[in-house]
Amino acid sequence: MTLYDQLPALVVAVLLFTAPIAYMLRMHGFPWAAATAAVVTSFIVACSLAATAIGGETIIYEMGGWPAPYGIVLHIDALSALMAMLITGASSAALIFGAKSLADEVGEETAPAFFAAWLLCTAGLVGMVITGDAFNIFVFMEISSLSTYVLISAGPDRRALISTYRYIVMGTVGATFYLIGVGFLYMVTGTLNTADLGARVGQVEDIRLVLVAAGFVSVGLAVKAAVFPLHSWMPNAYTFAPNAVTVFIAAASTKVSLYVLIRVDYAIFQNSIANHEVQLTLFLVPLGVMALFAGSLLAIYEKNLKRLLAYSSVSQIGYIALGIAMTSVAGLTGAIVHMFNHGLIKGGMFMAVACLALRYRTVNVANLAGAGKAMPWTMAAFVMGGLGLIGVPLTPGFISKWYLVLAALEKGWLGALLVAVILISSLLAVIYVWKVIEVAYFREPRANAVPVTEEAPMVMLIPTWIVVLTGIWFALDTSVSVGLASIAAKTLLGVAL
Amino acid sequence: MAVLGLYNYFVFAVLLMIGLYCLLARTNIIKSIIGLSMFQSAVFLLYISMDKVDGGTAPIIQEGVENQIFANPLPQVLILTAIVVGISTTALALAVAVRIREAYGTIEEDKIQEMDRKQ
Amino acid sequence: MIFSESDTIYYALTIPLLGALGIALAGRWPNIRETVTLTTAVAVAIVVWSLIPTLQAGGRPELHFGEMLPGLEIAFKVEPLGMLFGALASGLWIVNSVYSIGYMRGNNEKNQTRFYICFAIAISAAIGVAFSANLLTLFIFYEVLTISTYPLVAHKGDEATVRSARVYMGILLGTSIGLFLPAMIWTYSVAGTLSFTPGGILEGKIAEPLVGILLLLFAFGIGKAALMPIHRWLPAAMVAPTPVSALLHAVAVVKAGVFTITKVFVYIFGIDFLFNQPSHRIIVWVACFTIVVSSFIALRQTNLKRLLAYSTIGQLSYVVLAASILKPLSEVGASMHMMAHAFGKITLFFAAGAIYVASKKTEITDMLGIGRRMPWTMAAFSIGALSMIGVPPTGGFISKWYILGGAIQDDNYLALATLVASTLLNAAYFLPFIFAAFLYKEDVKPVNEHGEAPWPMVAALTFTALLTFAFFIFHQPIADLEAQILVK
Amino acid sequence: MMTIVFSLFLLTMLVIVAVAILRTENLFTAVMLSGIFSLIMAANFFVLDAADVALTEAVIGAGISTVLFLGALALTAEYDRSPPVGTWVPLLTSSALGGVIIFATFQAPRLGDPSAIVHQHVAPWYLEKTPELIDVPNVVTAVLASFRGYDTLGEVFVVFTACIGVMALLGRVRPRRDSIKEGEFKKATDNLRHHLIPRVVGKMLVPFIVLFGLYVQFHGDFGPGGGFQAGALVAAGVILYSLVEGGVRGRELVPEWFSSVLVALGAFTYTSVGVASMLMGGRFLDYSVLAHDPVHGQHLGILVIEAGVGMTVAGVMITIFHAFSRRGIR
Amino acid sequence: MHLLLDILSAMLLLSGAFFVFVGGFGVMRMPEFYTRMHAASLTDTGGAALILFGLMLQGGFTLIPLKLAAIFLFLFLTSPTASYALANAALLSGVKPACRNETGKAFPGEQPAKPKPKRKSASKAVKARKSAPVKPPAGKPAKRPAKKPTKKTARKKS
Repeated sequence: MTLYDQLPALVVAVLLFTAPIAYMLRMHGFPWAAATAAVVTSFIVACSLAATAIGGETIIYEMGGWPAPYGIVLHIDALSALMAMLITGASSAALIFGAKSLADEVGEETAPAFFAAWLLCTAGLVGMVITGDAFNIFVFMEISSLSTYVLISAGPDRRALISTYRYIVMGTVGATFYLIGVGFLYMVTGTLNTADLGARVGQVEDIRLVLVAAGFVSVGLAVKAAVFPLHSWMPNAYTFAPNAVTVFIAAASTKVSLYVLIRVDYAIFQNSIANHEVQLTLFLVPLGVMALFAGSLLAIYEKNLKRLLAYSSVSQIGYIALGIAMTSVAGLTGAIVHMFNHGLIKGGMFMAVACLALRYRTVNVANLAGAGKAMPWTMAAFVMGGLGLIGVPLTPGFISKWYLVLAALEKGWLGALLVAVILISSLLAVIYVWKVIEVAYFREPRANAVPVTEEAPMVMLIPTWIVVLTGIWFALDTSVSVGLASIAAKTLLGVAL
Repeated sequence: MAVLGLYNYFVFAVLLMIGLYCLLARTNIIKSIIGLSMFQSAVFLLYISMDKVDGGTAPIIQEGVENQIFANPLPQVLILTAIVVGISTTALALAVAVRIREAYGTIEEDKIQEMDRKQ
Repeated sequence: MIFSESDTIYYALTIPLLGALGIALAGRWPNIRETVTLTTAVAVAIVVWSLIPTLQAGGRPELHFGEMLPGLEIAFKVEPLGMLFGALASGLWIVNSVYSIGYMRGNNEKNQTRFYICFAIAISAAIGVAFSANLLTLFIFYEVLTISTYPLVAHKGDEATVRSARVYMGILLGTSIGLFLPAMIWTYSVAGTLSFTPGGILEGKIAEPLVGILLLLFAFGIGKAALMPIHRWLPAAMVAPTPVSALLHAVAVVKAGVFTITKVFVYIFGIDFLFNQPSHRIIVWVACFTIVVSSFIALRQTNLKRLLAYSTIGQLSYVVLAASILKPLSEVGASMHMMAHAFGKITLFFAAGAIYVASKKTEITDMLGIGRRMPWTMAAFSIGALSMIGVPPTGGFISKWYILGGAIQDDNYLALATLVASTLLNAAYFLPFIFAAFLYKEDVKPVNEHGEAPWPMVAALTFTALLTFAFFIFHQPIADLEAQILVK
Repeated sequence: MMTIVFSLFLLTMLVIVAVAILRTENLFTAVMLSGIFSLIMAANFFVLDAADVALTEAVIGAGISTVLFLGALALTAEYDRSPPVGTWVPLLTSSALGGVIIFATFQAPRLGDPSAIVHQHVAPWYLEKTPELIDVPNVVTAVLASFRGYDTLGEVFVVFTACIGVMALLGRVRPRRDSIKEGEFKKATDNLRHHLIPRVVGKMLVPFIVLFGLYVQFHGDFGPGGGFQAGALVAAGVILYSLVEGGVRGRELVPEWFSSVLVALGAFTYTSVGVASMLMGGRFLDYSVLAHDPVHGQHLGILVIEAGVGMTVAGVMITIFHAFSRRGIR
Repeated sequence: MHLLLDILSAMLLLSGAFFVFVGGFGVMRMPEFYTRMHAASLTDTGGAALILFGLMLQGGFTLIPLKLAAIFLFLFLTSPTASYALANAALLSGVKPACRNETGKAFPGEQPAKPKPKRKSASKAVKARKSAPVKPPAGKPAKRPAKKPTKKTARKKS
């Protein structure tokens, strides 16, 4: 068993191994260093996994040496490799970026607990992405949610606590719904391995249980992924969490639930329930469309910059839901690639917001006037991100919009409507991005506002611009992101590579 | 007579209903947390009522005993994990409730919402 | 020249960006900044113009930049239409920079560095649009052009400019993402490729009624061509300083719009395929409607720059009309009119700018007798106006001649009628102002006793006026170059 | 037939208690009822032949969670709650949910019928292979520790996160409280005079509870038991001691730093067993490579990770209890 | 021999069950707190002990009777403590036993059992508690450290 074969287990093991260490050794600055080291190693491992997965082959790693349906098996294909890369990348970027801004938001006393929770959140998300066992997804979902609650409650403002509480209630209800769904699936098939479930669920004759299981799983995951009507926990959670935490959870955490939705819908329910596409479309398209419009409209009238970006995340998740609902290769590729690209765009934008918050001590759009002159580099990064949201070429947003519209066009007249919806909502994105740009560049700072003169510190600016430049790189050379996404879409839909 | 066999699942459904109702209808945070833990423990009932086999006993294989029917061990393992998940979530929720009480002075969600709106 | 064709395209694109960088670095020393702008402008012009001989010999230089999406790459290929637009943009950039140095200094505007940087980026984007080999690369540079011109339009930064810049941005971004992008993706999903091929890629791949819809999507999607319902951004952009309006109207932005429409007609639909599709008539109707209505609105305008804006909308629809007649003569006429209108309109804008700098007047009604004070400017202005109307010694005549020839070939009487009517309307809104400027006595005292505008502005003015004459005389080589489009 | 009678009785009791919890307005009663709820649930599990789960539910559900609730209640000191908010929407949603489930379960296999799919596919393999591969009488512990060891690893880290969360939230105690002055100490302990009998009986019981916990820990392979239950039992013992003797004395018995180290050490042991099996050439958490003979390796592996789990759970429960109780001294 | 054991354990089990039944019935019938608690403690001690002994006889000479004996010992210790603790808390928190003098007669007639307070709805209860000044009951330390959350101390009587 060379090291190379052990990689799938290593990507999670490294994080889980360092978490207790980061908690125990409490010297000054050690928890942060241990956390960053572990997350960066995990990122490197994830990239090498992606390298193998881009060849189109799926890695099966039997945990504890037990064969598939009996033991737990890690199942890494192109989709999981791409998501693992996104999660660990976003986590390391946020950690490196957050060194300074976390230092003053999270006191010295709670630092060990905080960074151990950070490691566990990353481990939970990556664990969910690579595992091939339905119940194991639930366990790692719990790890990531519990640690996310801890991370959010570390926010300085007292409203962070009440938003954490609401997130705990909705998150646990969502996870329990997922558990009920898995329970019903287990009841009709007798196994928990996703591949095995997919094979056996086809021969089930009493279809009622499978339908209800599909309903529960989808609703549960929709709550965790903040799909529109069930998103009420997300804006407050993003707004009152510490800035570096918002960068990480905005880029990665909601996408993982959408990943699980894709995995469950396409690997298990697709080949069992007869016209599952129709159900999926009926379930996701209305939700997606509502998310698109409601998210953008709420963002337009929002005063707080972080909540504005959170609402824009709600509408971007609507795009992904639409992509999933189209059940075609192009649609699924668009959804997967948008998960990756949106992670990049939002990560960069929230980093810029964190730089602004560090200097201006507030994230209210009104008193960020004149930020364009005071902090040119930060605002430039924010504008690049904003253009990405709109879907202007040379930004990652363009690529995902390209695939979504391409997929919609294949659907005939309903598709034409979808195209109109997608484009109108990206025009709404123009409005709320331009609202911020006008305030920042063309309005003089208010007299009583605290005069901000110097740029954000170099240690925060460089990671921000690294993320923005990677975004532009993935806009120009899409061989990695679109390559992995199309292989994933083809394997999920059973189309030849 | 057949319906009696499904009684477990009906109780599971009723407990879910009560748990969810308690969660949604009550504004007190501690009461909602109790509702949440009830909601979770209902699911345990669903899994464990799957593992019963007529005439079976707990899956402990003694040497001497031959052709003994055993209950299904898998749901039990899953529920062992789920119970501990339940208690961890409750513990965390209670800790947050205590902090909310100290920060806001009350644990009624509607009063907290008013305070937030005024702020 | 010393380096191969594909390198030339590469340098043509990167020199303006290097120039922009140079300007950014030299921000604090105005003189050095100005010299950097001029040298870059000249360098780009030389590089771009060096491609003309290869084009005339029939060569098509190419540059492949790399695969952005599977099956689609960022690639450049210079063909006659692109060559014309590229040469026009780089050439007029020199004149415009000379003019804007005078204007900026004369008007002592603030944050000029930002102005020159965005200007350089806009030119690089224009050249990118000119040389792109497929619709995707063109779309990328089209968007970069929109975004880089936004700071120029919102230059003053006060409430009014920001609001009209918002209109400018809203319409351009809205139409490009709302209509142009779906049209492009629809073409890609139907044709499988987006590269410009002579004879078009949609031959037989799209059914009858859909062609019309796709055509409309393209026509209104390319907001920069300012067809009637989507023209509001042009008058709104009048708040910008005059060199920017000159850039917008004569050098880059509108030219890019009309250029893209012509390229889409010729290289995506293909002239013959589109000709025998009955639904292509819609575009002719839209173009004629725009020409007539914009000329009527121009009649009532009192602000000089708004008048020129509406006349530009009309002239642009000339090019669209010429392209949509789908006859060889009218295609050549379309490209010729792009050139003629560029020279004419830039002169008019320079004159308007000079009058503003010298006398701070913007309304025509109080510009009576200004000819006496500013003879050179008003002379150039009248030459430009004549070129707009299409009087023989100026370039305008040549292009209208070709368009009329095309219309007669296709005996498209609607086009003929609009051309004649609009020529009369042009005369109606230009000539009275010219007579008033020269013959009437001055009734509104200017704020200060002023003579001519600063010398760099007057030099640029007269140079472009002479260009309209030169175009009239040496139009033949350009006509031959453009004729290459039609040979299959 | 007998099980159906028992479960009918117990389940109806369960529903009655649940409704009582819902309707009572005094939080203290609600907490007590939720303790009874867990106890009945544990009895129900036992009737359904899930001995391990019954033990866990009893200890954690009835024991630890009630104590945590009371601790939180003492801190929030809220005895009553405000009148219920509009009851139509919640009623509608929950009854819809219940209706869907009842609609679906009509096709579910009857309670205890051996022909259900659940008993055909994966379960017989476990029952058949455990004596041969792992040779441990209690199949549940075998599946928990070895066949699905990765799940339990996740589980340990869920508990670890809960501990971290509570420490992050309640860890920061305002300094002036911690330095217990002499007077304060006396006041904190003297009030036990009124409760002499429970104090004496409690102190007498603590050693037996801890002993029983250790028995469950090491007896986990043979009878119902294992890491989780053992950890919880030991923690219950320590909590009883600090309840009876007062928080200060309790923290002297098991100091703060010790329980945190215990937590981290347990999780660390578990992961290092997994990494060790990787270093020894097997897969992650593959115990058969740990010793010369695979079955011995499995025994060793299960023993160590059960110890790890026990340590973590005990440490977590004690830390959380101390966090709550230390927070109380105003 | 075997039959004798069976009869004996059956008798024990029956009597144990009878005790439990009487206890349960007593809890229903008794009018106020202390008497009701007395009936409940009856089931704890008597009933449980008898049933356990009955089962022990069934067990024969294996390990089971030993385990049952351990359970009995545990119950024998804890249930009286529980009843004591319950009574102590009730007394401390001011629940007055209904009958003051020794003669049985006084019980029903002379001082009727305090009418069970009509269940005021929660909001009035909350208002009542807020308005009534919270005075520490005499003889008890004013501020009881809240950390000992056993059954008796947590109940605060307004």
